[in-house]
Amino acid sequence: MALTETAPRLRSARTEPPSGARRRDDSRLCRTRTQRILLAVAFVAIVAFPLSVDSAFLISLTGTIGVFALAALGLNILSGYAGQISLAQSIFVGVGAFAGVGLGGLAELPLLVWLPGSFVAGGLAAALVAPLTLRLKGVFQIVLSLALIFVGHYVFVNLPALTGGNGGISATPSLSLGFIDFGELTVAGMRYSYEQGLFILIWLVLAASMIAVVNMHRTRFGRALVAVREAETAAEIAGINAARIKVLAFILAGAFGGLAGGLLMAQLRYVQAEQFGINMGLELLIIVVVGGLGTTWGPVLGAAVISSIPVLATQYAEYIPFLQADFSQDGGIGIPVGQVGLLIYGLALVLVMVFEPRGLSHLLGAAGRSLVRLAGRSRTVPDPVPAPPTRADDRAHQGEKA
Amino acid sequence: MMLRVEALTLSFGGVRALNEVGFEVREGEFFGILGPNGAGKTSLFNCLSGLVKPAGSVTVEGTELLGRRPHEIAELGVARTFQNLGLFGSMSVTENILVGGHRQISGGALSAALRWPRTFRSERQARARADGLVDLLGLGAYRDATVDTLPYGIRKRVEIAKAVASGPKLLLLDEPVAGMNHEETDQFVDFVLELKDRMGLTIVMIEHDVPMVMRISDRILALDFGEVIGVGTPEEIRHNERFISAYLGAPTGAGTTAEPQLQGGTR
Amino acid sequence: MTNLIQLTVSGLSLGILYALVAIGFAVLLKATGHFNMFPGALVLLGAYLTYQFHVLWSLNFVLAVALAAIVCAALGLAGERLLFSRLGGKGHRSIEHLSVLLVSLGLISLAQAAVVSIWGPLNYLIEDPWGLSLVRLGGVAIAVRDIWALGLSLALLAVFYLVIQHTRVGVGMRAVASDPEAARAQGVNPHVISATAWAMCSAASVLAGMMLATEMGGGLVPNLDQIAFSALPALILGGLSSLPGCVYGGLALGLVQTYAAGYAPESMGQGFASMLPWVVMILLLVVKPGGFAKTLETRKA
Amino acid sequence: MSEAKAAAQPRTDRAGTELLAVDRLSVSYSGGSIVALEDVGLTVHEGEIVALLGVNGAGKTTLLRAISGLLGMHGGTVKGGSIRYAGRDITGAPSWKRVAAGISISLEGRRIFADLSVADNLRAGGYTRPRAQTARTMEEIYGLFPVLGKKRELAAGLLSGGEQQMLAVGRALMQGPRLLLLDEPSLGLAPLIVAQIMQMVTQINERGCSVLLIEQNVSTALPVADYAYVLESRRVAHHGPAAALMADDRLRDLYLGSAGEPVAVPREKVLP
Amino acid sequence: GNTVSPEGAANEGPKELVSVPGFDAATKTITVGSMVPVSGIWAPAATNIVGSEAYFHRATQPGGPLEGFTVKVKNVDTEYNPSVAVPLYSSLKNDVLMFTNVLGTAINKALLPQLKADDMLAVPASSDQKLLTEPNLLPFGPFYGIYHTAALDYMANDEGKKDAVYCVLAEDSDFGAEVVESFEYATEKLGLTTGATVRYPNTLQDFTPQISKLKSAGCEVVDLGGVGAVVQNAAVRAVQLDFQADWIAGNTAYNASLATGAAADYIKDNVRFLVTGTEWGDDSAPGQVQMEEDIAALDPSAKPMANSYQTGYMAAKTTTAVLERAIADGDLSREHLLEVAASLGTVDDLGLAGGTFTYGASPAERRSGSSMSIFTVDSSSPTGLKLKKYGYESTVAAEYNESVAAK
Ligand SMILES: Nc1ncnc2c1ncn2[C@@H]1O[C@H](COP(=O)(O)OP(=O)(O)OP(=O)(O)O)[C@@H](O)[C@H]1O
Ligand SMILES: Nc1ncnc2c1ncn2[C@@H]1O[C@H](COP(=O)(O)OP(=O)(O)OP(=O)(O)O)[C@@H](O)[C@H]1O
Ligand SMILES: [Mg+2]
Ligand SMILES: [Mg+2]
Repeated sequence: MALTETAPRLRSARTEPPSGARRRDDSRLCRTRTQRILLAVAFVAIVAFPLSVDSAFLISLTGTIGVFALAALGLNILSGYAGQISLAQSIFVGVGAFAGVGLGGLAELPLLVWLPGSFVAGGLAAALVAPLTLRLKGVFQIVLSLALIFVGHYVFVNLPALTGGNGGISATPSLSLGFIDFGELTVAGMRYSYEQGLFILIWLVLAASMIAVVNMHRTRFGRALVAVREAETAAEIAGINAARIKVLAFILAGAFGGLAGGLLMAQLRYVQAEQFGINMGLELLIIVVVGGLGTTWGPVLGAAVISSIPVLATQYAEYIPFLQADFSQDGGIGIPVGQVGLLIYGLALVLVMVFEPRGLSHLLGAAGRSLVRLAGRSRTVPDPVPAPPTRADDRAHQGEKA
Repeated sequence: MMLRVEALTLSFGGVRALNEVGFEVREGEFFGILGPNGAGKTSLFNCLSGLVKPAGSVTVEGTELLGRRPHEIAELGVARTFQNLGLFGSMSVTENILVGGHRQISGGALSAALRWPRTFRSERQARARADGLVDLLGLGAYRDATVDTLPYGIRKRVEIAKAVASGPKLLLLDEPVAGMNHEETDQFVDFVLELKDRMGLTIVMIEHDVPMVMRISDRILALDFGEVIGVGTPEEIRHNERFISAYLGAPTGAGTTAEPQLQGGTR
Repeated sequence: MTNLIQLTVSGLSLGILYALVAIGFAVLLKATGHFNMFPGALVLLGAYLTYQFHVLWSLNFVLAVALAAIVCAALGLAGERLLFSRLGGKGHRSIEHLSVLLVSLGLISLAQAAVVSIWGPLNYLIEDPWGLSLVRLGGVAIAVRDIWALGLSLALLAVFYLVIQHTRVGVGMRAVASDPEAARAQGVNPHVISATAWAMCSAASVLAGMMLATEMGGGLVPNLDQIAFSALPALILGGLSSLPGCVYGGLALGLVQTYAAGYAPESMGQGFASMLPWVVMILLLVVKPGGFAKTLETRKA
Repeated sequence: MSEAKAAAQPRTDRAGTELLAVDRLSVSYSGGSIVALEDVGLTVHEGEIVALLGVNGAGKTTLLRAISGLLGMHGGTVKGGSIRYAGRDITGAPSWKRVAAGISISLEGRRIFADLSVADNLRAGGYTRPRAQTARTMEEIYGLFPVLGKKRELAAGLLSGGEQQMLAVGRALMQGPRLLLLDEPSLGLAPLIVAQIMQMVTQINERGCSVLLIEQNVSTALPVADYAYVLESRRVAHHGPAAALMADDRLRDLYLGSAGEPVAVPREKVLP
Repeated sequence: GNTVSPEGAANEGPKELVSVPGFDAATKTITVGSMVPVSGIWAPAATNIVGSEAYFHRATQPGGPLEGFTVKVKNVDTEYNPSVAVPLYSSLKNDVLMFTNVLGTAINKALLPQLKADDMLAVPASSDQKLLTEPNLLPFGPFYGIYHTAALDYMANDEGKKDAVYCVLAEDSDFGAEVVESFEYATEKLGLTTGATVRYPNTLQDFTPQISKLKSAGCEVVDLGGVGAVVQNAAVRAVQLDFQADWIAGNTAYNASLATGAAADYIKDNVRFLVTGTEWGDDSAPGQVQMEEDIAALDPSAKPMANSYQTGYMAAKTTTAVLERAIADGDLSREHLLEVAASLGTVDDLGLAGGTFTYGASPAERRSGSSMSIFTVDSSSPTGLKLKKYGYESTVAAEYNESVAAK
């Protein structure tokens, strides 16, 4: 009786691959040629999209989506990969935004200074608070993150020179890199508006960040993060410095949050402490979860859905039944349009968590794969995303598990 | 001397889990640990791997371990398995083994983000090593399977592969064959002996399967109530009165079969 | 001196409401092992339902509150059966926690939306029986509503304490929280446990919501659920799942906040008083990461 | 031994009335994609100790989950067949009703309540009984496993692996069961304690409790059992009186690992 | 005509208007945007939509300044959240001619950079003094400081409290800061004795500490700079602590439940509300009667409301004044709307918004009137507010108006 036969019907679908064509290399960015082509197409699309759509609304919305995706990308490192729940990502977005105000707005420094400045500021702020969260778990961590929001808000409103206090502050940062200015971009004779140029900047930054995060996730650092999440003691025994890894995850999350804050500031050209409160913190966490915890595309998909719903609902209220576009005190039965965002957040969360806790990313991946299968390709398609946390089929041996 | 433990004492609020424990393990040795439940065997391993803070001294090839954090001890080439498994449930078998090989891979977050060639070369090498281990342990069919979905016996093998992947010089195994049947136990013995030879490992193993321990150990440490009640060759331990009464509950005849005497003990 | 006593009274009456809300969390944490924010929604809905029953349908006040508590318990139980109980077993334990947290936050969103859709965004008064009646002791004036708040809360707590310590339900709750399957294997009926837990949680939350919606409490506003967040330091100060701990935590929180508002100098900056409890909590967590609860050591291997 | 290879239907020439009767039971996991049991039949008579044997993954734990009503917690469902207990059909009954009716379970992998004290673990074990009765049983268990008595206020998660296993068995006894289901109670226990537990099994059996004992370690289970079933890839492959199974050379070869004949491990010469 | 412009432009209809975004020349339909917080704690203020629609209805009726045109108002819900408002603005900006009724200081500030970039004109429903001279904004009515300086003047001179101790209780916000600034100005000008300046976080419900401070400072008149349910919450604690003082509060602090609660007696006796215009059903202000008619014509069941309808009504009237001029000029381009806004002259407030607003020839010359009305709560009045004095003209307020505008 060979060892491999001890679990007879368990994995009937999986057969031992022929020894030549085995094992995929997860550390590669693109595993197939198709993926490489798609990546190239994505970059072209980022540059071509703003010009091909004439709607200021769409540009503004997709810009916002990009910014939120970037902040969520950071949070995903912390919550998705490292398993640390934080509602306070908004604070680091705020830090980045106000750093951007200071560097890009007040000091009028160039893009190459203020945007990295936002990144660094977010990371520094995170480094400052990271040691606090190290020893905490579960509920304590959640509540601590809430505390950070309140303390952060206090700090923001009491630094009026930089933040404008409660009233907020306007800033018009430069989007120029010297040789190109995203604020007044001209490509092949076509002139881009400020918003269109900013869109390109946002999405290029997002794409670069995603690639960096994918690279990290698929190698030693990323594995260590997940290992610490799954079983901290076991990870330490394997030689992983859990404290260091967690602090690093926190700093990265903060830094990407800060980067997003800088871009948000450039987009709105006005920021206010109130914006970076619990609502944004929650929205970001919801984005990460609805998109798919610990997945590459989750933050983007989540942001695309979650950040656009309230705006779209208002925009198209008149076409949606049961919605009250106008408010007057007894305007008949209907849900005030502004409540739709809340309603949909609630519903989206509830639905995703109950039916597909692995998020949209997984749903889309599954749909995509079955499409490809339908198209008649017999070759197995590799998972487009790193394996998300799957169901624990057997929690039997958990007792005192490390 | 690979491992030297001296006057190791560990208490939990007045209760001494380990009391003045001392022993030595020579390089290349297969060292067994036997003792009743609650004798302090797992606690001893916890001391060796830095999970608790005992008094005394533990040195590996002359380097003091006490006071070091678990990951630092791992860096020194000490690897262990857990009695109740320490696997990363949502990761695949290969990834688990790669985590095990953490200390042999270079590169941090930044170099990975920037796709530093050296980092990725090291990654590829680690993957090749992991593949070798997968094959060695007959885990080929489960290479990319999520660990949580595997039967208990397979998981135990992954646990061992993970520990070995770090390329240790000292390997600590905590009840590696519990829950395996006789046949699997035999396979395990074969495998672990071969691994020891090939990698030049020193192995310390806790196990309640007395015949198996007697069969493969060069020397055995017997613990009871946190105290050493005997160290010696299997033959010596087999005839150690304190061990016999503490562990088997009755004086044994020459045979010492796996079958324990059915009359109740007095412990 | 009078001022100090007055502030103390005011801090205690605020604190006991924090304690009630924290207890709602703690009971669920004890019984399910998950941190569930839904009590925040029950605070909100409890107050509005009381308004509906008492003011709009002219029911007796006590009856209205009791009815609100029953409806809220039913809502909580429905949430548990339809949603929360289905979130288990879907992955790593920490993901389960996150699921419950987020779904409950999602439900708070839904509750908020529902309240504004049903009752509108204006401020109302629930026409509580206490109004502005006061008891004056020397220079100190104590609102009758505050006395009732304190008394009712303590009575409720005593009942909870008895239930948890002296009936099997207490052990059952902790067993279910620790390992749901093993608890079933002991014959624990999880439905009985969750029904008890939600009934207790709802009683505490609705009482808190009602007290907040009285005129002395600030009136009926659609963001009453915010108290759920404000009460969290109480939960942490008190050590998560111990009921007396919640009371100490709640009272401490109320006092810290009120004293800070009363005595902190202007130079401490805007919003100092409302931020201070969080700082106190952070400091505590740094010193004692498990809160003031008797901490159970955990074994690593 | 021909009767051992007979059809999966158990014989009826055993002493005592039927307490538990599993009939043509089929179970699957993950919405039917994994079949774990097919047409399994098994009976436990009043006053019997029945051993259930089988290699890793044979389906022993699954059968126990089906009997105790815990399949649902693992995404498993009964696809066919029935389970009768004390004359009543309990196939679809919730677990708490089964426990209340006298079925007590010690789960695979201990599953003690790690953050409850040892005493509270035992109290939870006696959940369905009045307090007065459980107090006595608790003292008996402390007598049986003195180490638990000494650590009654300690959090159960701090016990050693073996001590936890004792607690798990003790907790199952708190119920005062009529039918005791034990899933690998000897896992991680020193030989002495294994012997003690086996002795305890016979003792409570003598007091009238029937036992269904799952064991990997055949040599410990068969000596105390009256009757035994062997599961092999989802089905009952053999069954018969325990003594007869022990005497069967071929079975002994397969499950007792009598000889140390090494089995080839597939391996390539690749070294880490 | 309702609008008096310097040129006295006659109502002769458009000359050769061409279609631009937000204007369809074929159907003569004008689309304007409106951004209000329909949800959240600011939602009660969003009822000003009703007032706005009522005025546009009148303006497009025969004889109205926009006769022959149709005005469509696109209302969107900002949730009082800049991150929501900015994309919504972008979604509207290519479909609307201008914005009427952008509610909330924060939203106006958030939109300002965008408005500038797009040459868009907006009428803010916010009385923040910082918005006064922005070329892309066209405010109406007095700013918050005027309300509070007028109130202090009234208390000192009309109610004879010259020797009382004056204190201010203001929320921790820009709004609160404006109130404190005006309080300091007015008390100095009037030579009043001041006690304490007390702040509170705007989510506060238990005012015991604040009231204690006011009480121990011996305050006799308290200037309350807050919004929402603050009066209720402060009053119950004042009663509890037996703090007898006179309070003055602005329009932002009024809500309908004040007249009915247990603290209603205290509020009725002690609190004066400063609001522009007059009480519901009163004809002191010509605009009030007209507005009530207009609202009833649109929605007979509309509930009487204090303050918010007239805000919407005036926003629409101000918008109409711009449109009327631009139509007369035959140019509805954004640039031209901005030009018109910069030199609008005056707009008559019909007695609803503190007097005629003078826009002058450039944004720097903008001055609102400073005519205030003083109210007390009274449950017998339909809106809960009863008029105590209509059209109080404060010299200090007028001076303050000048001094702020001069800055
Ligand atoms: N929750 C589950 N989901 C899917 N498959 C499962 C689940 N639990 C068990 N299985 C599968 O069902 C089969 C029978 O498993 P079971 O646990 O009953 O075996 P067992 O005989 O108890 O093995 P062991 O001796 O290892 O405990 C195995 O192939 C196992 O992988
Ligand atoms: N953190 C702790 N607090 C209190 N007691 C502890 C703690 N950790 C271990 N112990 C006790 O120390 C003793 C030794 O435990 P240990 O786990 O080392 O035993 P073991 O020899 O491995 O036993 P087994 O064979 O049952 O696994 C046990 O009695 C256990 O209860
Ligand atoms: Mg052990
Ligand atoms: Mg099993």
